Amino acid sequence: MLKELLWKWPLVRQIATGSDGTGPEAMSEQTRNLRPRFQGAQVARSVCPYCAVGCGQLVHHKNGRLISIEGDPASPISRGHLCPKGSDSYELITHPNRLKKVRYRRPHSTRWEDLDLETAMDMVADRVWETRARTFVANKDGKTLMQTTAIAHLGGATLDNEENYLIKKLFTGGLGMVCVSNQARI
Amino acid sequence: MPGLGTSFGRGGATTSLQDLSHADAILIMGSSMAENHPVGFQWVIEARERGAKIIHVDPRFNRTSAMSDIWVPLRAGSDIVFLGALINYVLQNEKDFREYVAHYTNASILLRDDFKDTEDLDGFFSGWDPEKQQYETESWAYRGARLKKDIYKRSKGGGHAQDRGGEKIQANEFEQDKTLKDPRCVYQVLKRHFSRYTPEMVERLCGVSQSDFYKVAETFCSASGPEKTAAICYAVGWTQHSKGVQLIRAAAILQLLLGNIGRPGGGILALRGHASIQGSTDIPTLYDILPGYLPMPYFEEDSDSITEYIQEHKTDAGWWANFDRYIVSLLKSYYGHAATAANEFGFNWLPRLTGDHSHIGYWIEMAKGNVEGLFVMGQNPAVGAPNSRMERKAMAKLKWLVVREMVETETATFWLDSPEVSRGELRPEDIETEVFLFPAAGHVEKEGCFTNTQRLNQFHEKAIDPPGDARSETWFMYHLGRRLKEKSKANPNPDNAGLDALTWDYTLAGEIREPNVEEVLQEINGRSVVDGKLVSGYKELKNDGSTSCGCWIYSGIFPSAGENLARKREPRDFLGHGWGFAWPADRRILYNRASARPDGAPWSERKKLVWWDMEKKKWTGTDVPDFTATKAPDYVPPKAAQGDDALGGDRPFIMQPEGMGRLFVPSGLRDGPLPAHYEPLESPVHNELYPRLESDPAAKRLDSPQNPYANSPDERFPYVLSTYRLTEHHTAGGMSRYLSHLAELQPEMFCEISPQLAAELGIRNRSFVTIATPRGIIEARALVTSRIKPLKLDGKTVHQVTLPYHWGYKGLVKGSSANDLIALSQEPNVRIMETKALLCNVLPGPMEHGPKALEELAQVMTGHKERRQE
Amino acid sequence: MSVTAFLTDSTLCIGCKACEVACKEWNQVSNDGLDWRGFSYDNTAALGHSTWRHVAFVENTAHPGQGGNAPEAFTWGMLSDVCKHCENAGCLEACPTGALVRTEFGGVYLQPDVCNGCAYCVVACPFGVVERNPAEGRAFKCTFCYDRQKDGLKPACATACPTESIKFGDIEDLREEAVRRMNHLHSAGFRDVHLYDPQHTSVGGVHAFFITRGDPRAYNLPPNPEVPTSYLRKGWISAGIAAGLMLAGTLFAFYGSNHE
Amino acid sequence: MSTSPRGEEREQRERRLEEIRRQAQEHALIPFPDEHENSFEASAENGYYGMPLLKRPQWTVEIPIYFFVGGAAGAAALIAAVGEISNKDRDLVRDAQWLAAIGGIISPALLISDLGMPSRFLAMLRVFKVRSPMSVGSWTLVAFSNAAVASAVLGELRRRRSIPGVPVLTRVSQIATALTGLVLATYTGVLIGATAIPVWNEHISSLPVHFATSGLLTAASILELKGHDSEALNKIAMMAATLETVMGATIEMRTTRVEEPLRHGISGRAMRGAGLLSGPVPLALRALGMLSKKNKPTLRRAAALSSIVGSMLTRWAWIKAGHASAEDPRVPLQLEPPARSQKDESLF
Repeated sequence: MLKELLWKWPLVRQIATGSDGTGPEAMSEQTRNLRPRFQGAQVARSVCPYCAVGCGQLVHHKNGRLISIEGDPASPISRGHLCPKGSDSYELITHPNRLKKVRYRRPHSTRWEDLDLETAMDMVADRVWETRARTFVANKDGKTLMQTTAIAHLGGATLDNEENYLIKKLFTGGLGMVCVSNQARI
Repeated sequence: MPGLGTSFGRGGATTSLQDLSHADAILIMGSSMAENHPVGFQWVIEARERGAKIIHVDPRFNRTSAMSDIWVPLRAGSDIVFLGALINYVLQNEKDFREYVAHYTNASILLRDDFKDTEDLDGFFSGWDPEKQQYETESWAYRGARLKKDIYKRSKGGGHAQDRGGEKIQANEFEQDKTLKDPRCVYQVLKRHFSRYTPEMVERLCGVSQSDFYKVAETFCSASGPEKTAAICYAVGWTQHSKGVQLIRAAAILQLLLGNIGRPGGGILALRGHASIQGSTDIPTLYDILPGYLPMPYFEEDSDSITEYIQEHKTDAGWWANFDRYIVSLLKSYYGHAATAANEFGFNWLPRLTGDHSHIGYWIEMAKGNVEGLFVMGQNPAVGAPNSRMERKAMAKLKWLVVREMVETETATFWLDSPEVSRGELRPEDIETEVFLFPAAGHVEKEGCFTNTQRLNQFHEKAIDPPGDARSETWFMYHLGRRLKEKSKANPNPDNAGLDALTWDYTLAGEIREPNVEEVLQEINGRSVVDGKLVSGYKELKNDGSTSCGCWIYSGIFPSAGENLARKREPRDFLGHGWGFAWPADRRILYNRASARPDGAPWSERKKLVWWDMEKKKWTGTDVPDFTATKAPDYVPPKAAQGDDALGGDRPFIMQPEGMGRLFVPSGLRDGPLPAHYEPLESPVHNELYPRLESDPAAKRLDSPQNPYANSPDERFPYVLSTYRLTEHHTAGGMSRYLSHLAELQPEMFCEISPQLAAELGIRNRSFVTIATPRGIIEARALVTSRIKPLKLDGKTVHQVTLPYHWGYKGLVKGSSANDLIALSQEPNVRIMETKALLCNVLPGPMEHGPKALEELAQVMTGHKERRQE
Repeated sequence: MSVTAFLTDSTLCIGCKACEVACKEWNQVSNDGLDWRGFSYDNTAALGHSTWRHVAFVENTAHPGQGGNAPEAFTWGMLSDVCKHCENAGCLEACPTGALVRTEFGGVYLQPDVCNGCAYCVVACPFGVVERNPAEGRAFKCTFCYDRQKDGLKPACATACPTESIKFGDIEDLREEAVRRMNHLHSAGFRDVHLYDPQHTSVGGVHAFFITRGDPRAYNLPPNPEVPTSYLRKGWISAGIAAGLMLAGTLFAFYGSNHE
Repeated sequence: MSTSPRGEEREQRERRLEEIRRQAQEHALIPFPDEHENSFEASAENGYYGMPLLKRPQWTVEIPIYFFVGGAAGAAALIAAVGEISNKDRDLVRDAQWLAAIGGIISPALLISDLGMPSRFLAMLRVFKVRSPMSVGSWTLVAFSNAAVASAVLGELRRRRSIPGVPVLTRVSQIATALTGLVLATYTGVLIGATAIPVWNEHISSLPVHFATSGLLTAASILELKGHDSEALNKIAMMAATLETVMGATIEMRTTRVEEPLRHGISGRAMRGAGLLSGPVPLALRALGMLSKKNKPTLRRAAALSSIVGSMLTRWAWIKAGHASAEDPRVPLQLEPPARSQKDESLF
């Protein structure tokens, strides 16, 4: 018992081993048990969201919390490497300035208000419906037009293909919106 | 990507990043690849370490130049002179890969007698209509090709739809001179066209010495032939010009002449800047195309019947003969059982285009108050779009704005803290716009696929739930659509027939009711309608409504239940087969039939990729053949053959009706069948090559009081302005300026200027400078560096000023947005803006803040601004 | 388990700073201030308590026709600096608490739970690497990703580095690799490359050596770093003399004043 | 959104930027913080943009005070022991003992104050490293403090009651205090000398002597100020001041680049002042005192006071010199000093 207690004092270990205090004898419990913090975490295989190189990422997570994100060595494109932006993906997801609530600005207002998500969705659906109903033109000169130019969409190059598919399908195929655009050109 | 699309058949990079390591020379131009695609650049370094020569042509000596063997600075906007001179060098010195050129390109095809080149018409091609300010392109057709109807009308739309070569003419009908001697053959026309692109012109217009030009020409051209290949990498440094498509065309011509397309270590790699920017044209959120590069129907010509629409866009020969299968399958996946042959599969529920509905196009309408509502998802036009001052002011005319983002971006708060508010141009109390800012999920909080720069689809798995009320776009779109469909059900109206018919049944999961993304991907992949079985590829698609497919080029990505190939992570080989899914059909190097000789044997052992296996009677190799696997090299199509069968066994460019790579583009482009040098819309010099013409006649300046231009040249704005990106930031900063570990690396807006210009203006390193163009005024810190060189153009010194464009008025690090300076303009084919070559002035000292900034700008405009001295 | 090292090769470095970010992300180090320095593209300026990898940028005059990989002209050097993990480490010797230890991989690891912030290691480092965080009082420096190494993983910086400018591996292999690389560069005509591996001084070699384009001094790498313990002998002799003098003086003062 | 440290940082930055902008408005030039004339470039001639290669010593002001207190306490213990053995002046021995004991109590307190919390001092006792002067010093200090307090308490006990063994114990503890005191008064010279700071390691052979002398001078002077006018103390002080004068002169005579901080700037001025106050000034005052019968005590007190201030300043000046030395990358990089004339030349 005493011996164990004494053994916790690195000086005792140092004297007992005749060492100089720079080696294992000076290591703390924490150091001896040190392991990468993603040990025991689950891994999701992901793709870097920045440029279009498409580097593989290994996303370590545990109990619904993100642990770390690093390059996937198996990727034939990136071979486990990431650039500074890709390397900062963990911060991208976890930084304190991320939005977590819907923010709403009334006409003529000088400030934001918080809004409940479902309410906000209802309001947006109302706006779309109202504007479309007023501006939709089904025919012009007896010819099919099926179009509204009063509602526009911008964005897509950082979205998933499936998301873009739904955007085009609903906005153009369903609502007749033609003003649909994103960053992509040539 | 009409530059690549019209030349080769598909609007995507022809090769993959890994394959760059097999190149013997790499020309990087219009891109700072090391900075903007650092991880992709490892393959360039690998090639370099294996002995390849890396050439970087760029106005700035940047981190890519630092890794290159040769760096050549040229004047921003003079790229076609340089590339034209390379083409001229190849042709004059007969450095072209003759066997390749003769068989695989349209060099031998004869042109019509009424085609007139820029050599004949002082810089114009035949067909220019000065009244309409556009080309009538009939005379560009091959001799002997029949024209399809309405060749002229069609040119009002966007260019993404024009990637199918030859929809206007029957390009499979032509006359040929295989000796390439006929003065009307493409080869000879090309030779004549580029003959004025001499090294002397390069010296005078680009500011590149003749010896440096020859160094590049010899290095690059000596790295091609049967034993060698060379690759070209470009990015928005080429595309964001008033002639961006023609720039890429010039590269395509060079690579075709040198025989570098479809071969390992060759090709043209378009380096794209966003995770799924390729995907967002493949499955577009663009106005002029539907998924898989099917054109959006136009009002009037496409108003009535699907039959006519198909007739117009399908070709007799080449892969686009299957056009009908793809559009019908798409309509089936949009409208499901409601789409029947009787109602033309719902074709008339699709809206018709009536003009330019692109970003810039509708934004101008917005500024006029003609747009009521706007959705912005993952884009930040308030600081990321050209003439962002005007962009921001236009948003104040909206009734409602929905922004979906991970952070509070400048776009979401234009009404609160934009420079216009501090300058007194906008008052929050006066702005009616209702703004909804929705928190968006990050990439690890949702699943889905990105298509990377080499057309590779990679699925990213979900790791954790998004925080708070953050949701994916899938969730947002689904639940918005659900609400709208409910509204429609409650108020029946024929206007809503398309919305009612839209299939919108996805399995929802979890507390937040997230739609199942793999079901969407399966819909994209396509199914047989009868039994719902997934199709194994686009060859199974039918034109009778028995199959559905959301994007034909992605078909095969999910060939059977549980087999999501985008999710596969078992690479079998160097090109990465087994890892993700590259469209089309998992081909990693496009047009790879060209990696074999016409007789099917590899050009060389060193450069073999795909070849004809005589015994097994099929194409084989290390890539999936981009060719009908059993079509023999000596196959000669019978007279009446249609579609792919109409192409011979030595025609690698299977999308094209003639099956050849196009040195000359007979249809599909609006500003000429061949690239020609025109000055940028704002230029410090006159166009010496074609003195009658300054800039691309077909490009749109969109001049207006809100979008004024400098003269060319202009004493008030004597310096060339170019913008660029830094490694440490991402585009307009929404994904980097808010992150401490990136913000600290480049914390402030700066401007790179040469020591010479600095001395001229009395600017010290690290001091503040003010930069003005007719559109706006900003401030930056001066980074004085010899990496920026003043250029001597015909005895005149031209200074270039270069600006990163990452900053804005929100985030951990704030600063002026370079995009305040950029003009709205439109390249004629894809309507991209010119950001890489404009004019500006630089004043020592910081900018005035508040309303005084605009006074200062007005003074610069009138030329009365006294230069502040140190 | 072998003794490991970094070989950081500036001829392959694209100055992307992925190493800086990957390090900070993995080790959860805070940012270093948001100040623009204007040292070419470098805004972190030096290694310190919150910067464990630092990419230095050295600019020379650019010449049209010559890229940075042209042997004739050295134009823009980028080099990722890091703790050298010296063979004879000043910080390690100086540390009074045993917070700094030599790991089984040969690196010098600073145990954050042990460090008491005496800051003696700060002045004991001949490379100016270790620094006390003034906000919370303890010293910090590169851990050589000891946690990752224990699991057989590469350090975060070497994992991220896109061009493998940062190589990590067995020290003997890397020393050979460095020599091979130097020979290759020399034969390719690069006369201005240097292998920075101070084995000739009391530091006795390092676990992080560098190939630089241009003089290492431009990157603030000292040509002759000395481990401060090399001065100890002189110091203690002097202390002995001092003590002797004190004793003698005092004795003299007391015993030499008998006449009182 | 929390604003605390990051928000403050940002605000601070904004303020600084505002200031830069304001100045830039006036001069169109940014005075860069700590800008050196050659800091615009990184080169083999200039190093890396003038950035320091070494880190500045980060000790708080408690450390030079500790050097001062520890030195005085160690020397006081020596005086006590020698006084005891020589059996001269009981009161002097007692006060010297207490001086050592009080120093032995204040010293760890000063160190703890630098470290931030008491538990951190305990970490010093985890290991014992002979090659670390800081470790040797910490253990010495612990031994010294215990011995000094013990000897002071035992000494009091001895004075009041006659308990068997106490006199012996007192004497033993006194000797132990004196021996550890010798180390305490000298190791600090080794401590800063055995570092990477050029100006310190350049002087490693003289630093312990310098600090020991200074400690002895301080101890004698404090005891004198307490009212002791023992001739022994005067002698000690005279010898120490003489040595200080010699060392001060030596420093003045050495003109290498490494020693610049000892002769230029704040540290140089402090060093010069410290040298005068602990060398020639007290020496002269004491000499005067020996000649003048009337003012002898006053002059001795004045000399003592000057010595104490000088000794304190000596420690501070050495630390300051270390700062200046660490900031000059030219020494570790072995570069030529910049040509002074370049200062006014334009950048271009």
